[in-house]
Formats: sequence, structure tokens, C-alpha cells
Amino acid sequence: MSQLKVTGITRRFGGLVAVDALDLTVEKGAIHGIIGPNGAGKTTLFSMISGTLAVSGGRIEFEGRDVTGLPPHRTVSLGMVRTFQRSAVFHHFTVVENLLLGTHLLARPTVLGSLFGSHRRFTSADLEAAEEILCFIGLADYRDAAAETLPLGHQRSLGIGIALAAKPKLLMLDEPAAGMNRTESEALMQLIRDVRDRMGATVLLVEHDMQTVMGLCERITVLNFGRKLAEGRPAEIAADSAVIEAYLGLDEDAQAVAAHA
Amino acid sequence: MLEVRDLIVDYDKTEVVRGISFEIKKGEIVSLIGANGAGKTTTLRTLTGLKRARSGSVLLEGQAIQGLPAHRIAGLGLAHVPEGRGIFPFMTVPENLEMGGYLNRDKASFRRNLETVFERFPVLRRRQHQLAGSMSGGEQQMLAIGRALMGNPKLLVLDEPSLGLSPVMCQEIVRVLTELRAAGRTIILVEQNARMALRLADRAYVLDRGRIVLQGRGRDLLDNPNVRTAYLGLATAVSAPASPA
Amino acid sequence: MAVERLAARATARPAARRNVRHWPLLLAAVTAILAFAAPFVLPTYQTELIILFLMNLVLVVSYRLITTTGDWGLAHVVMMGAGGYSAALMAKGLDLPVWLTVPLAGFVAAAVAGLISVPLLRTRAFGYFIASFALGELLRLFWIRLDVPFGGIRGIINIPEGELFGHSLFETIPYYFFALFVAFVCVGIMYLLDRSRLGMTWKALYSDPALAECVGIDVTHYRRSAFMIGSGFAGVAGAMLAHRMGAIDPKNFDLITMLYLIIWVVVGGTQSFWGAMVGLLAMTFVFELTRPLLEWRPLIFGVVLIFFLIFVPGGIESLVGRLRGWIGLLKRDAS
Amino acid sequence: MDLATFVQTFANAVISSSIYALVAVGLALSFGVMKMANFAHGEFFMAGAYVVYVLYAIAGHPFILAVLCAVPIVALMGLAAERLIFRPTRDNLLAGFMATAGLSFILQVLAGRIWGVGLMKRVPTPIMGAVDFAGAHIGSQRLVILPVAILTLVALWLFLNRTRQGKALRAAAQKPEAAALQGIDLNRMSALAMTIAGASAGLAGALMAPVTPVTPYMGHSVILMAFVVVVLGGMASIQGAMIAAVILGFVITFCTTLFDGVIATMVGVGLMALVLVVRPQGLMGRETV
Amino acid sequence: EDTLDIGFNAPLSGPAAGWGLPGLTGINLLVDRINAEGGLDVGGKRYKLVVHQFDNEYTPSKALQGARQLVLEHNVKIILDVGGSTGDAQLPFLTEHKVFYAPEATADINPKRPYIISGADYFPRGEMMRMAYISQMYPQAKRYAVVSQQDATSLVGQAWEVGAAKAVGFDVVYDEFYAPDTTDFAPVVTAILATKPDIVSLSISWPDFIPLLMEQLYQQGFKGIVAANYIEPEQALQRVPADWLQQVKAIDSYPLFDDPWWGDPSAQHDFAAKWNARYGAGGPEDLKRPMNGIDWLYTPMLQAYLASVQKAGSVDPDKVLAAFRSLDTISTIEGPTAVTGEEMWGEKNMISPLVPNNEFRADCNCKRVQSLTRFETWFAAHKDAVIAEVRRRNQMWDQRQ
Ligand SMILES: Nc1ncnc2c1ncn2[C@@H]1O[C@H](COP(=O)(O)OP(=O)(O)OP(=O)(O)O)[C@@H](O)[C@H]1O
Ligand SMILES: Nc1ncnc2c1ncn2[C@@H]1O[C@H](COP(=O)(O)OP(=O)(O)OP(=O)(O)O)[C@@H](O)[C@H]1O
Ligand SMILES: CC(C)C[C@H](N)C(=O)O
Ligand SMILES: [Mg+2]
Ligand SMILES: [Mg+2]
Repeated sequence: MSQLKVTGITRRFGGLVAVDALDLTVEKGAIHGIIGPNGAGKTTLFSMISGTLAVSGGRIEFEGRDVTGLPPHRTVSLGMVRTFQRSAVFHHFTVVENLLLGTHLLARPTVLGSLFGSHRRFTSADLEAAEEILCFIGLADYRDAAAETLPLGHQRSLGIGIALAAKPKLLMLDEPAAGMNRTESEALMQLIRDVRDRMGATVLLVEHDMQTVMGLCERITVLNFGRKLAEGRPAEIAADSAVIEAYLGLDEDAQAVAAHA
Repeated sequence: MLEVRDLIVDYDKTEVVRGISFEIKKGEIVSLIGANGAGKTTTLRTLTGLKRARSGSVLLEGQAIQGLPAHRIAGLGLAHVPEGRGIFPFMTVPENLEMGGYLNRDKASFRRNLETVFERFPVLRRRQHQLAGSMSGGEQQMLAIGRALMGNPKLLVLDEPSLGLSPVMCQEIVRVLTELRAAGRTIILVEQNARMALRLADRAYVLDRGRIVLQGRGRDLLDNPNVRTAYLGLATAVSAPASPA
Repeated sequence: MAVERLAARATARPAARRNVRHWPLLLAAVTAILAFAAPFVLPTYQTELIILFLMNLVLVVSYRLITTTGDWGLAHVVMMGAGGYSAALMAKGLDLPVWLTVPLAGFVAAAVAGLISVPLLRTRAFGYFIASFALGELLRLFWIRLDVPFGGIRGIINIPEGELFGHSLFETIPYYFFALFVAFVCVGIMYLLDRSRLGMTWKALYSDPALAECVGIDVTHYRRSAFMIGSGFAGVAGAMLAHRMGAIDPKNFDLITMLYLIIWVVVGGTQSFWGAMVGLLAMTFVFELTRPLLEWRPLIFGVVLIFFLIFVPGGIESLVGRLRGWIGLLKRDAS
Repeated sequence: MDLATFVQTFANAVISSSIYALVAVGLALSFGVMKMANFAHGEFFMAGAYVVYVLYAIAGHPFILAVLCAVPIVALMGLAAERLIFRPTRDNLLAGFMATAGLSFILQVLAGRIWGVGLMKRVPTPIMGAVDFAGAHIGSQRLVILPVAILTLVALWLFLNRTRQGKALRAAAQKPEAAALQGIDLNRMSALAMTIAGASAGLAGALMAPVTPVTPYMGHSVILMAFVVVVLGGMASIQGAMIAAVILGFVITFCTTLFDGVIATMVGVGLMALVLVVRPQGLMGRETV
Repeated sequence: EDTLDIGFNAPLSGPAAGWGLPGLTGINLLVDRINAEGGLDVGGKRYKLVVHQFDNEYTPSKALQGARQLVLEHNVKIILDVGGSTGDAQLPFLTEHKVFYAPEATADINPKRPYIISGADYFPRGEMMRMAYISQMYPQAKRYAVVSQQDATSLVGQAWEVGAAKAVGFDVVYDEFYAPDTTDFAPVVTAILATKPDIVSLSISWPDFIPLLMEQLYQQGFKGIVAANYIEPEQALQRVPADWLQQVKAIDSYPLFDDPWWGDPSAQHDFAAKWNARYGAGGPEDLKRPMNGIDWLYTPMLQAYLASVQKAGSVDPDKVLAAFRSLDTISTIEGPTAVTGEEMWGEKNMISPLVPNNEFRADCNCKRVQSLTRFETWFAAHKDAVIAEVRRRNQMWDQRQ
């Protein structure tokens, strides 16, 4: 069953067409990768799906529901949560506070609630959930550290943790492995698999690190100039000549020839 | 020509460059490669004075330049083509080039340089009356490199010239860099596109989380299995499609 | 930048309980005793000064509440004016008693804030700063222009001071206790909000608006709620002012007054709940001490403002953090 | 409105537009170009007027000489503000803005203490009389402002677009880091911008001294309108500021004649609020760079 | 030694300082003279006069704060101020504490606030007398335009002035206010001249604005009559030629105290001489300046208060008030003065010296008193018409609550 269905989605910036009438279907429970050269429109695509960027055309359906143009806080409440390409955590807060902020949706604090009711403080259920995610992302040791002091790799995990706190049905990760070394990205791959297997969330992943993408994804879509260049299983993609030409790179010798032309 | 010793750079106490040393000899192309966030840009920014180092030294022809403001370092002959090109979007192509020759008050040599740049990048001559911001990415990259050449730099510092460029454009950049090397320019090249960088470089350094983990001749690194696994992704991906869970 | 660990308090942690500190309670008790004794031992004039201080306290704390979302505006004293005008009109025109006009004025100010937030919240940062100034000025120009019901340039005079439990609030001591009560309630409510999940959400907006949006926080909604609540309390302060002065006019709420408010906040700092209050206290002292210097006073305030912005950008509260750091260093050296 | 009144109002509007342009152009340069929002711009204007008051009205030197002195004196004040306030607060627009609000207090008090707050300072009209033009009467003194404003604006435009320093200034505004990499000294550029801003504010104040109330507080009404012009014009654009000055000059003048000054101000400020909301980048502003 | 404390709670800084600050000169002159004579003799007891000042910045809340400080800390018996919105703020407090309030202008008088002594300013009696004077001297002038800045006081002043103008038969063709922060008066004057007036009254426009308005009137070709509450010819002459000023008469109500009209010797010449010796031509180099209309403006009210204290033989406020209201004449720097005001303000708290009408004269480049008019006489004959207009504009004391 398809969980996310994007049809004919387009985004223009002035004269530039960043995403060009793109169709994309993501199956429920899949780990789906999106790759493509810099500027192919991957981040733009994410931004449109999550509602941070208006679409110039096309339609986005989530679990059968039209979500085109919904603002981000609405798409999040439907269960579509994204992370950012840059590392994004609430710098001024501690790690556990970051996770608690992620549970915002489960509470939606109101004025009266904050004064007299349940939003005065975090419930034990919230705390438990936060602690659970804390362990899940392996940051239990950093519980009360200020987020800004975490090493980059941990900040990224925290970013994913914040997203997980909102109990997503579809988790959209933008280059989560960027800046990670092999060990870290191996751990990340495990974490992402766990998210799918244990939390039951669908994962949509943008990543330049081929090892991560090829190792993790069941299906990969390749974008180029805002259009779909290829789609298929990792092995098919790795062998696709169009993909090699546009993204993975020309044959070494061919490039050498080009360099000396 | 340029020597970097034990450079440490941080942002708000997070060290991102953790004590690196390297050198560039006259007439060489030296590449720095490394993953996203490895500290390549930060290193370059420190060389050209956009960022202050916590400690360490940078010597240009024996003269210490660390801690000088960027405009002074530019005056010493370092030309930096920054990440994202940094062209002046609301100025025309000649105006942008004029800024590249800002420190060169000699009209005649300015004209000569302008002519050379136009000859090297004929596309810029064709775009003369256009605002730089409205040109395509590749053209903008040409402009940025051309602008850097306007000041007759001793050392050209290029940060990801292929960023956001289509393969065709990348090849164009490769052509230009090859030509520049042939003309005897000294260049530091930072690239995400490790394959391209290693191919062009006489020597290369591999940066991982702020440290230099490997160095050597470009060709040698290209064949290094560790490099192939870590930075050329493709090799392992093709050979081992589905890595075990 | 001093970072406040708010959730550390909002989350009931056993560790924190075991380690109960006594001095805050003690401080509160001493303050309470002083507050009750003050009007009986101090000369009337000093008591009047404290009344003024209490009104300003509500004003400054409510301004700080809005700034926790990252929105620094120039309309806050105009919102105070909205409260002042509505209290005046309700007391004069509708003969409403004080205990009604003051809270109602708060609601009216909040409603006005809700109205102008529609265009205002489309802007951010410097745009917000200038737009809030423009919209506030527009409101003030309405008061200036409309003789009915705002009394035009002349403002509203003979505002009943009202009475409470048979005491005329015209007298200094009853009004003092009234002001004390109102300030206590207002500051208390804002304190609770600051510590609540709502307060945390506001601060998250300041920390990273884009990320906040992506964890499902409706940024505009929460910016608006902070703006309306902050403005509401400013309105309460305005109502208190109107009843105390017996007359208000558009000049009470002009840019100069707003700049003084900003000075309090900048001097104190906005990171912690107490910073702005400390700033107000410090500047009130400076204000009274420099009374003999009369015509030089704005200059002194200008110098203080520049000094803090350049040398102590975090305000007095940031000094506390630095002091702790130094003390910590000393202790470590000593041991 | 009969024809004679219309013609007269039109003439008034032309003059008042040129005044707005002259006052706002320095602000547009420092704020729009170098991101220094100078709240004390109005007080710089006041300082220009006071120089004329001191040199011309009190000391009896020729008016032209007083105006020529006002320009460098206020330019120096701009330079000082850049050094002492904007440089330390460079990456915080708001802090610089608030700090210059403090500066405006300081300058007001100083002017008041040195020359008295009392009644308005008397600055005699250097060129008495009026010129009749197509049925409109315009005071000769005001008429001087028109060519000076046009000349100043043209000179500034030429400077920015034709000279090496002017282009460097634009470059520094568009991409500060890239500019530094070309050898452009950013400190020098912002000092230059504030010097020019000070000079033009001083010039405007000096020229206006004989036609507007000269008091330590005269900057207040100037700064509001100057910001309206700059924001309306799109914060990064000198041309935008000029167009906005003309729009505002006409709107305010006609509203004042038709209704009254308060309504005129309301319309002016309301126009700016509307523009901020509908087109936050201003009339001539560009999309984010 | 007993002291009698006097509060000067007026704008000493800020844009309105011009109305307050200079007033200290006249007050100091008067107080020093009395103290030099050994203090104020009240029923045989001598009081030393002490002046305490507070800068209210012409802001209501500050004014109330000042009143509280002056009364509660310094025990002042009378507070001098400009009046208007600052008066509204402090009067409930002052009334409660039975402290006298002395605003220059009379509009603060109201039966609910009995402890007021006001009226040194000719406002708004001068405004009415100018209308009377013009209609009598220049009967061909018919079309009348009036404008002043939009503030609390001018709303009242213009109401009485327009009432008088209608009562003497002028056609009111223009009757508006301009914003107090106006920097460009050209459009204001264009709007006025569009109505083709014979008389343009600048009413109680601030002294600062008068020359700027005149300059525009001159430049835009006005040739009728110009009138205003207070004109400084010296200032006007820096902007318009003397023959134009003569042509438009430039009529105002503030006299010069060195005007030969007063005769020699006279209290007025005496005051002018003493003031000039201390603050004017004879004063210290860095301070000296010409005397203006605010310098002496607070002294008549203080003189009235002191005279009432002496008559009451006590500083008890109620006795002083009773004495004040029963005084036949008080001698002030403006000349002998009666106490009136019931019909205009509902209460008899206004001192009412004779109102001068001055015109500009090119021969001396100065203004000269043309007539001294007794307001009460004229008002008795015209009050119904005038009051009707004031009522129509909701500016009677009982309407301004
Ligand atoms: N706000 C914007 N204004 C103008 N152009 C934009 C904007 N955002 C993105 N673009 C352009 O749209 C194109 C697609 O950008 P996008 O960020 O989606 O690429 P990407 O595939 O995520 O690249 P990368 O791999 O580098 O992250 C690029 O050419 C980019 O320059
Ligand atoms: N202005 C900044 N403030 C704080 N941290 C920064 C800043 N700029 C970069 N960093 C951090 O410093 C580290 C190194 O960044 P740098 O840009 O030097 O890497 P890079 O190797 O150039 O990466 P890329 O390939 O993405 O260009 C990263 O972790 C990044 O998040
Ligand atoms: C009403 C008064 C305070 C005005 C005074 N007559 C003046 O001209 O300044
Ligand atoms: Mg991207
Ligand atoms: Mg980089």
C-alpha cells in the first residue's frame, strides 16, 4: 500500500525549475532513498512534502489524504516529520528538553493548561517517552548536556530523536549521514532500521553517502534537474548507465579524456 | 610557498579543525578532500583570514599571515573562490571582475587582465551586460574564478568549484583548472567530488573530522582502497550492493 | 549566553528534590515582610514610587515574555496604552468598578494585540521591529485624532480612582496594596507560564523557528499567543496607571517611554525570568539617584544603554553567570 | 481643490519630496547598504542645523560657509558612530539600532545643555522672498533645496556606480565576505558609508535650518519619516528610497492640505505598514539575495 | 526661620521646555527680591520663600510624580506649571492635599478644583479681545481663518476665539488644527489660503511655529491681517520683511515691558530693567538673551498667591482661597488685576489683567501696545454668542470631564 503519493509536483524559483513535474510513490513500511546530484531538487522536494515550501504545482497525498500546501505543523500532526540537511537541534536546551519539545504535538500546550492543567509540567508519560528515545538514539549519557555542546554526530542523532518524539508515521531524513565517519554511519543505519522495524515508521531518505544508501534502502529514486532519472532497487540503480553518467560519475578513463580535452 | 602548521580552529568551542599541517609548493595543485563537515571549508577560510584560528601558524613564503584580516591577506596574493562562489549578484560581469582587481590600481594591467580573463572564459564576454546573479551556476563559477585571477594571485584557493554543477559543467571546470596548472599557477582545491580532485591534484590530503588521515600523490590516493571505500563510495557500492544488517 | 534550564525545573526530578535549597524561600519571606511593612514605614512619596515600580514591573515582565519568542517590538507601551484607555473608558463611561476594569483592560489590550498581530506577524526580526513601531504609532495616532471616545490629544481626564472593600484607592496605602496584589498575581501568572510547556514552546521558537515548525509547533500561533498574553499584561499595567494618574493621554505611550522600557530590559537581560526585573530595579535606582541631575538624565540613560549593548550584551543577569564561573574557578584553585 | 491650490500643493509636494529624499538617502545608504540602522540619523540632521545656527545665526558667517562646515562636522559624527557603536555591534542589527537610540538621547541632551532647550533657535532666512512659478509661490530658500537634493542624489549615484570605492561599497554590501576576499576592507567601507550618511544628514539639516523649527528634538519627526521612506523604498535600494521619498512627499503634502497633518502621518505610516506586510522587501527591494 | 515652599513643576527639558524653563527667571527675580526684603510678611511673621523645581517633561505621569514629591517631601503650598494635561494628572492629588495650582492658562479652572490661581497668560481672553479689536479697527475684513497646533489647550482656546469671531460678525472660513510635530508648514498655509481669508489668526500656535507660519503666509502671497496670541517680532523679522509685517499688522496680546505705553516710572519698566540687568543685556555673557513672554509669565500668579496669603494672614489653604476670591485688585507685573472667571470656567479663580492689543510697527521694528482693553466689559455684552459656540464644541468646563 502506498503511504505517500506525489503526482506532478513542481517548484520554480524565478526562472529555475528546481522540481519538475515529479511523480513519486513511497510504500508503507519502506526505506526509500532519494539521490541525485547537488541541486537536483531533493531538499526542495522534502520541503514541499513537509509544507515548509509552497508547491508551484502538483499534488501530494499522504495515506490517501490530500496534504498539498498544508503548513508544516499540520503535516507533522498527520505524522510526516522531517529533519534538516544542516544539523538542527534547539541549541539552547538540554538533550532531554529537546526530546520533550519533540513531544509538542502530543500536548499542544494551551494557556489555561499551562496555568492550571496538564501543561504546567511534563507528565511522567512524556518523560518516559523522552527517556526511551534517549536510549534509542544512544544519548542517555548526555541527558542533561546542552545540545550546542554535543559533537556533530550526536547532534544529528538528536535531530532524528526530536523527530521520533513526535511519533512519526513517515520520517523524512535529509542527509543524516553527512559528516559522519564509517562507524557513525553504520550506527546510524542500524538506528534507521530500528525506526522502521520497531517503530513501524516509513523512512524517506536523502543521502549522498552511497554506502549508506545502497546498504539501507529497498528502493531508490534518482533525481536530476528536478526530474526522475531512474528508480529501482539499489543494484539496478548502481548499474544504470544514465545514473552513472549523471551522478555516480563517468567511467574513470572517460573522465580522464574529458579532463584533457 | 604556503605552509600550515598545527592549525586548530573552532566554532564556539567546538573544534572542527584539530591540528592539521600541510604545505603547497609553487606550481602545484594540492587537493583537500573529505566528507561533508570534515573541516575543509573551515581550513580554507582560516587560510584567507575569514576565520580566526585558535592556534597554529600559516606561512606564506615564510611570512606568518595567520590573524591578519581577510583584505590584508588578499593583498598578499591569496585569491579565494569561496564555497557558493560569492559573486556580487547585483553587479555586472565587468563590475565583478573590477572588484577582483580592486587592489590593482594600475589601469593598464587591469585592462590586460580583463582581456586575459575574457579570452579564457569567452562566455563571460558574451554575458558582459548581465547582472551576475542572473547567470547560470556554471557561468557564475567561471566568473568567480575569473575574478580571482584578476589580481594576479600567487595562490588560488578554490572551495568546491564543482558544487551544484552538472557533469558537463564539471568537465568545463576541470578543463579550466588543467589549463591553469599548465600556465604554472599554484592552486589549493577543495572538492567533495573526490574523484575529480584526486585526478587533478599533484598531491592531496584527506581530511576526516578535522584531522589529516592520509596524504600522498593524487593518483596514488585514487587507488588507495581506504579512499575508495570512504570517499569514492561507488567502488564498494557496486561491488557489495546490499551490505548485511 | 546564559542558558536557562527551564525544563530541568518543569520536569520533576528526584535529584532536584533531594537537594532543596532554602535561600529562595527565605528570600521570598523577607521580601513579603518588607512588602507588607513598606507603606507603613516609608514616607508617602517613597510608597508612591513603589507603586510606580510595581506597574513598571508588570510592564517589563510582560515585555520580556514576548521577547522569549525572539520578537523584539516597539509597540509594547502602546499596548499598555490600549489597556489604560479601555480602563479609563470603562470606569468613566460604564461606571465599572476597579476590580472589573483592570482585568477587562487586560483582555481588551490582548484583543487589540490579536488584531494587529495579523499583519505584524508576517514580519520578522528587524522588519518586525519597524512594523511594530509603525502599527503602534498608527494606534496612537487614532487616539490623537479621535476626540470621541479617546479625548484626542487631550486624552481622558477625571478617571475615577475607584474603591475596593470600602477603601478609596485614591489613598496611597490602599492603592499600594491593590498594586502589590495585581503585580503579584500578574508576575506570578507569567512566572508559571514561563516555566510551563507553553513557555518552553515560546523559547523553542526563539531557538530555532524552522525546526520548531517541523516538530509541529504552529509558529505563528505561538508567536501570537505570546504577543497577546504579553500585551494583555501590559494592558493591566496601563489600567493601573490610568487609575493612579486619573488622566492619560497619547503622550504617555510614546516612543521615549518605549525606549526607557527597552533600557530596563537591556540592562537586566532577557534570558532568565528575573533579568528584566533586576534591570528595572537597577534603573529605577539610577533614575531616582540622578534626580538632581535633571536635564542630564536622558544622557545618562543613553550612555548606560550603549554601555550595556556593547560591553554587557547579556545584561546584568549574564554577570551572575560569569560571577559563578569566576567563583567556581577560585574555589577550584583554592582546593 | 481649485486649480491654483492644486498647483501650489503640487509645488509644495515637489519641494517636500526633495527634502525627504535628501534626509533619507544617507539612512538608505547606511541602513540599506551596510545594515547599520542609525536611530540617531535625526539627531545628525539636528546637528547639521545647529552648525548653521552657531556659525551663521550666532557668529554671523555667510550661510553657504555654515552649510559647507556642517557637512564635514556631521560626517565626522557619522564616522564616530560607526567606530564606537556599529563596529562593536556589527552582527546584531537590533543592538546597533538600540544603541544609536541611546546616542540620540545623548546628542539631544548635549544640544540642549550647550545651546539651551528654550524657545526655538533663531536662524534667519538667508534668501528671503518667493519665486512665482506657473501660479505657485515657492519660498526662494526652499527652492535652493531642490537642486541641492538632485545634485546630491546624482552625485551619490555616480559615486556608487562609477567609482572604484563606490563599487567596492556596493560589493561589500552584497557579499561582505567575498568583498573582503578581493581586498576590500569592510571596516573602511562601513566607515565610508556612515561618513557619507553623516555628511548627507548634516547637509539636509543645514539647508533645513532656516525653514524648520530648530530645537534639540527636531530629529524626532525626521527619523520616523526617514525610516518610512527607507522601508517603503525597499531597504537595500537608493533608487527605491528616492521613489519612496517622492511618493511620500506627495501623499503627505496632499493629505495635509486636504485633511490634516495627523491624517497625513497616519496615511504615511499606514502605507509603510501595508507595504511591510504585503511586500516585506519594500517597493524596490529585491528578493533575498 | 519659617519657609514658604513653592513648587515649580514644569517642563524643564524636552520639547515643551520653552514653556517652563524660562519662567524660572521671573520667579527667581521675584522671590529673591522678597527674600532680600527679609521675607514675606504674613501678619507680622516673616516667611522665607524657597523654590523647588521638578522637571515634569510635560508628561502627565511625570507631573503627578512631581506633585507628589514636591508636596510630600518639600511641603510646597503652591505649584506653578504650564497646565493642560499635566494639570489634569496632578489636580486630584493637589486638591485633596489643598495645594494651590497655578497654570499659566486658565482652562484648568473647574469648580471641582477650587485651589487654582490662573490667568497670567492672556489665553483665551486675548484671543477674544483681538477679534473685537480687529472688527473695530478694520471693519472691511470679513473672512476669518484660524489655525493652531493640535493640543489640549488650543482646543479650548480656539473654541473661545471662534466664538468671539462669530459674535463680532466674521465669516469663519477656515477653522482647523495642525499636528504639533509639523516640520513643513507650506501645505498647511496652502490649505488656509485656498479659503481666501482677510484675517489669518494663528491663535495660540506655539511661539516657535509663528515665524514659520508667517514665512509661508508671506511667501504664498498673503496680504490681509495676521493675528496671534504671541509674536516675537525680532524672530519674525528674520524670515519676513518688515514692510510686510507692517502691512499685515501682526497683532498679538503679549506686551513688551519696555514699551513707552506703560509710562515712566512704572512697575513694568522696573521689571524689564531688573530682568535685563540679571539675565538680559547686563547678564553673564554665557546666559544673556532677550526677554521673552514666558520669562515673566509665572510671576503674576505667584504675586496673586502671596497677596492672598498676606491678606489672609495665614498660609491655611482655605483662608488663602477665601482671601484670593475677595481681593478687589491685585497688583502684578501685568498691572492691577481683578479676580473673575465664573462665567467662563464655573468658578472665580482667574486673575484678569487688562488685555493689550499690539501691532507691529516698521519704524521701530517692534510691536507697540495700541490699546488696553477690559475683557469683562466686552464679554458681558457678547457672552451668550461666545458661550454658545464653546458649548457647541464641547469645550465648556462642564463638558470637559
Ligand atoms: N530559496 C531558493 N531560491 C532560489 N533557488 C533555490 C532556492 N532553494 C533552492 N533553490 C535552487 O533549487 C535547486 C534545487 O535545490 P535543492 O536544495 O533542492 O537541491 P538538493 O538536491 O537538495 O541538493 P544538495 O544535494 O546540494 O542538497 C538548486 O539549483 C537551488 O539553487
Ligand atoms: N559558522 C559555523 N558555526 C558553527 N559551526 C560551523 C560553522 N561553519 C561550519 N561549522 C561546522 O564546522 C564543521 C566543519 O565545517 P566545514 O564547512 O569546514 O566542512 P567542509 O569539510 O567544508 O564540509 P562541506 O563538504 O559540507 O563543505 C562542520 O561540523 C560544521 O557544522
Ligand atoms: C496656552 C499657553 C501655555 C501658551 C502660551 N500662551 C504660549 O504662547 O506659550
Ligand atoms: Mg539538499
Ligand atoms: Mg565546505
